[in-house]
Amino acid sequence: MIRPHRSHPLWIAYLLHRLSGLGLALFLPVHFHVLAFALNQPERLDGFLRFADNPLVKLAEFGLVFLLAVHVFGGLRLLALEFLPWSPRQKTLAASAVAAAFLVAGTFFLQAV
Amino acid sequence: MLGLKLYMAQRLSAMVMIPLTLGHIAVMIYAIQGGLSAAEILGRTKGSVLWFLYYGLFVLSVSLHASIGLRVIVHETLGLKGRALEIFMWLSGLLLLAMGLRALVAVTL
Amino acid sequence: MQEMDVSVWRGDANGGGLEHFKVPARDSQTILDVVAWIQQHADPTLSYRYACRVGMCGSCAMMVNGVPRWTCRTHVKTVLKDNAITIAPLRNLPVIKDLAADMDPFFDKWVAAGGVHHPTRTRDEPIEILDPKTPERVETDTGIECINCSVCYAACDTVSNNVDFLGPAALQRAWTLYLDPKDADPNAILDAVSGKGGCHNCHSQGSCTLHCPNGLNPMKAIAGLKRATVSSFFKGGR
Amino acid sequence: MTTIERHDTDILILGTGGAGMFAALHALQSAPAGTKVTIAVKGLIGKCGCTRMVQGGYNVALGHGDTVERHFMDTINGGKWLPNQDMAWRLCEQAVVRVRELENEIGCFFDRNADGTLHHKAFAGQTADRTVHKGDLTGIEIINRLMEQVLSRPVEKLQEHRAIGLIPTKDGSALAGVLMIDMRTGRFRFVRAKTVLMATGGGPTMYKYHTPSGDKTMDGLAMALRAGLPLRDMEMVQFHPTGLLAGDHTKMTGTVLEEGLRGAGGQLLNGAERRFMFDYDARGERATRDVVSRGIYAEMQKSNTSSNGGVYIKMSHLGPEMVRQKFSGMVKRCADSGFDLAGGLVEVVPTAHYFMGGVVVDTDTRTEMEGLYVAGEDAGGAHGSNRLGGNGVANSTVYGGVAGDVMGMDIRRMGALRDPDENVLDAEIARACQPLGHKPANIQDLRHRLQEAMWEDVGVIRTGRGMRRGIDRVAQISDELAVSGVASSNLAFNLTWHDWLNLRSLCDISEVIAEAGLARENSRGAHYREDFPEQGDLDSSYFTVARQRGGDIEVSREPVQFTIVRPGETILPAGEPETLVEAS
Ligand SMILES: Cc1cc2nc3c(=O)[nH]c(=O)nc-3n(C[C@H](O)[C@H](O)[C@H](O)COP(=O)(O)OP(=O)(O)OC[C@H]3O[C@@H](n4cnc5c(N)ncnc54)[C@H](O)[C@@H]3O)c2cc1C
Ligand code: HEM
Ligand code: SF4
Ligand code: F3S
Ligand code: FES
Repeated sequence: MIRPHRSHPLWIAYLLHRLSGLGLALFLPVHFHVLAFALNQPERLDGFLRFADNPLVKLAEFGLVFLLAVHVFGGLRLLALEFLPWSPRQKTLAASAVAAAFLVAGTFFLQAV
Repeated sequence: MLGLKLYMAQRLSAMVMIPLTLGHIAVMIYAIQGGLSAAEILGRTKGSVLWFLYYGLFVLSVSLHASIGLRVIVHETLGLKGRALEIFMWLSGLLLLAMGLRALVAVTL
Repeated sequence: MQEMDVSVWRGDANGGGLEHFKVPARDSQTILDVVAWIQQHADPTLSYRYACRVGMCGSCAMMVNGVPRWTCRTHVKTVLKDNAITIAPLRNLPVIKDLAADMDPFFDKWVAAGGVHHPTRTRDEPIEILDPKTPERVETDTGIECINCSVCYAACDTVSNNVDFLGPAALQRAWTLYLDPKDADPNAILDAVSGKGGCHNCHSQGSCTLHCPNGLNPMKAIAGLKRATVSSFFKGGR
Repeated sequence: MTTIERHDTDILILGTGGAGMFAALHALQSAPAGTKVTIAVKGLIGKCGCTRMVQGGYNVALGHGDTVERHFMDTINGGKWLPNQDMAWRLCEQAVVRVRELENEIGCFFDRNADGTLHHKAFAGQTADRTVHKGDLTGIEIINRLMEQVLSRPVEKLQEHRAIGLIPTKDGSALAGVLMIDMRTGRFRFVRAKTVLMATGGGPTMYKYHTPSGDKTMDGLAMALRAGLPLRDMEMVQFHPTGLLAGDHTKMTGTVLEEGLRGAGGQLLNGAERRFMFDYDARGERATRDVVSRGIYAEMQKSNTSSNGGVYIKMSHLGPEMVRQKFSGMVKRCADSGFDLAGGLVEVVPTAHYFMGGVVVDTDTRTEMEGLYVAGEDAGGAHGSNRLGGNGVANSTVYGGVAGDVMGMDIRRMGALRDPDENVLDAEIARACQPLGHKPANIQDLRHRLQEAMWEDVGVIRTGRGMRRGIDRVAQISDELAVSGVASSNLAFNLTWHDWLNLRSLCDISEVIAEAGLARENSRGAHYREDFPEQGDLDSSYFTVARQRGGDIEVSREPVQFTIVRPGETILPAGEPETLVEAS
């Protein structure tokens, strides 16, 4: 899929942003659905949260926060690119966005285990 | 497939969500660290106008933002266009909105 | 004499595939020279396009090992891998035959992006006194030396995915025109780039800027247009 | 096998250089509403031809105390009193209007001084700073802006349509239309028009080393020759002294290394790496184009050459950093073909650059043939024996615009479209199909041979004997071409067929260049004869006129009409300084 003309940081940043956005858009309805149990079946929510202690689920959760972090910082980068005065250091910014995403999601993960 | 208006809607909603999502992640880290149970979390959010507004704004923004985002992806990868594309965008937005509101009500009312 | 393995895409609008040639390697040799050698010595029916041969006309761009390049200014040494090269017609444009692409869509979009000057004066009036050092002019100078080679257009995946997208070069031209104090109708330009194929469809992939052989920065120009359309949205409620 | 598509229009323009595009825009302005304007071009609109390759700039008297009179006098002096003075005058006068039009209506932006006024630079051989420019890519600015204007207007576009024959009416009194090949399909198309502008831009690419773009192969002049039109100044080929030399196998060879390199102090070294220009002229490397070209050519004839058979240009003594900065475009271009201009030696050679000769026209671009107009490099007369740097693009844009205006007016008095002489049409088709019936041969080898012959025998320094030998060699190649075939299985975008047609045009015109060279028994401007090194009496200056009668080229001499100024006189007011350029 990554053809030679695409192998550069900004294109990869674009791909990451798209995949994370898509991932979030697919996950969010599920998340909403689970939260809605709080309304009529609080016990199932609790059960769910206990189920969430399972390391595998933890990893999945980490993945979601990671997606969110990637997308948010990537989005911040894009908004900066589009609305702030131009900076020639786009590659550095793209890399920083990914780094920040790792930092935040990593913190979350460390707290969770 | 994205004119100025949709673009504005998507970018503005993204800007609104920046503090909201960062705040949300922070809260979650805090909650997990404190080892809060669902009941405890709900105890704090239920009946709180502040949390209602917080997550209400998020649900509105994300429905707008994600439906436009999905519209772009669907157009560019599946080639959907014209009315079908409009319908897709509205349906996905309304679905997110409905599910989001249901969760909002459950969590904060 | 040392020979290289050169694979060349042959075909037309109905499809085609790679054909293989052995081409003698020389010291000063561009990709265009390789293509011309094949046509002159191996297969006289090979079709391609060039004019100036010095990087000014933008007629000779092709995909070289999957990357869009101006072939008259691409030295073989810079792209040769394992003694082999693959040459194909420019991406994102219809093929006419072999290596010659139909550039009409590229130019149609150039015009559609509002890329034509709206005069404020006539030939009977003196030439306007204009400070060459204003920020607008300095910015314009970084984007004006486009040779419309379509390399950026071929590099951009948004162009491949969204048929309406005007593409980097056309939008960059619109941006330079928008900045031009001599242009009578900057709002017409903003309108032209705000439609369904306009600047707002660019995802800042940056391939345009990376591959532009002249070192221009269409990504930056498009960001400029986005900003200009947004502030006019807030100011004028367009 | 020859199906031919027929097509009608009102105004047909051949070529999209400065001349063709201005003609289209002006025709739309001057013609009555509803007039159909069609543009046919060998390449893509605006992307072929030499106007796009203009680096130095555009001559116009618009500042620094310069006047149209001064520009005119420089043009006449530069052309060694051979220009048609009325054409030269109109060129200088209208350049002012055209540059204002380019800036104000077309949307070009030429470089400014700090105070916001136009910047003019000094080009060699001129007595005022008068060349406006956009960096050193002036042609791109001009053609891109013109191209946008043309593309956004209702002009019918026939791209990759190559004109191959001017087809007259049955009685021969007027032009009926133009026969072309739709290169993409390989089919013939005959386009009738009330008026036709030929602006195919000459192009002396029959020389071993040449600068013009690859699509220019003298097609226009060859068509005019066959149509029996008179061609003037055909011996006048301008050579640029410093073309890149990188071997026969690369198209980079022959391309221009800019004049500014020598101006800035670049040195020319022979094979022994010794400076030699002072052996030929007191100004050394800074002498004018023709002098430096001859110096290099003479050094080459003495075999004092570099490895590929030219000389070296050296910049490194000026400081590689400075060179990289000041000539970044040139340094990068050389680097792309593997040479280090800033720090090393680069091989150079004189290279055929511009063709002063062309169809005889009046100041309104009209020709002898009703309905045919010619402008730009295809038209002769404005430059005489030498073109000033910066007068080329001025000439094409000025006269292209004039042609558009005039065609738009003339069309009002023209009735119906004219019917072609079908015999001529058939003959032209047969001519183009000639190679399709022969056994395929290597056309490129023939082209190389032609280029060698012209370079050696009708080149920078000429002699009667050499030119006669050149004529024989060209005739030989021409004959071989006639029986050289092209594989005809697929004529769509068949470049080899077009190589054949290119070579056909080049052979035909090469012969005329040599014949006209023989007819001029003195040395003027670009034409230098070792056997007649003197310029001859200026008062009885003549220009050559060649035409084809039967199968033969006839060259006559016609006296220059000094309609505005006589040799030894000037039209500058008394007391005007000789030059306004500060000696540097
Ligand atoms: C490298 C270079 C640098 C130059 N720099 C300068 C400079 O600094 N200043 C200056 O004043 N002049 C300069 N010149 C000269 C100048 O470019 C030309 O004099 C001028 O541009 C000629 O314009 P034109 O419109 O007559 O022809 P062109 O611009 O050459 O256009 C000719 C057109 O006719 C088309 N054509 C050719 N044959 C056919 C056919 N058979 N059928 C249909 N179409 C055909 C071509 O494809 C092309 O579109 C330079 C030339 C070169 C090569
Ligand atoms: C909180 C902050 C967020 C910011 C700053 C943000 C920013 C952005 C931006 C700028 C884009 C446009 C990208 C482009 O056109 O190339 C975008 C696209 C997108 N966003 Fe977000 N976003 C955020 C949250 C979300 C959330 C929570 C979701 C999911 C539910 C989401 C889903 C999407 C989708 C699906 C796209 C389309 C992706 C594409 O076109 O490639 N975003 N986002
Ligand atoms: S911006 Fe660069 S890559 Fe794109 S057309 Fe212009 S010169 Fe070519
Ligand atoms: S590659 Fe395409 S997506 Fe935008 S930044 Fe360039 S136009
Ligand atoms: S041939 Fe003109 S840019 Fe390559």
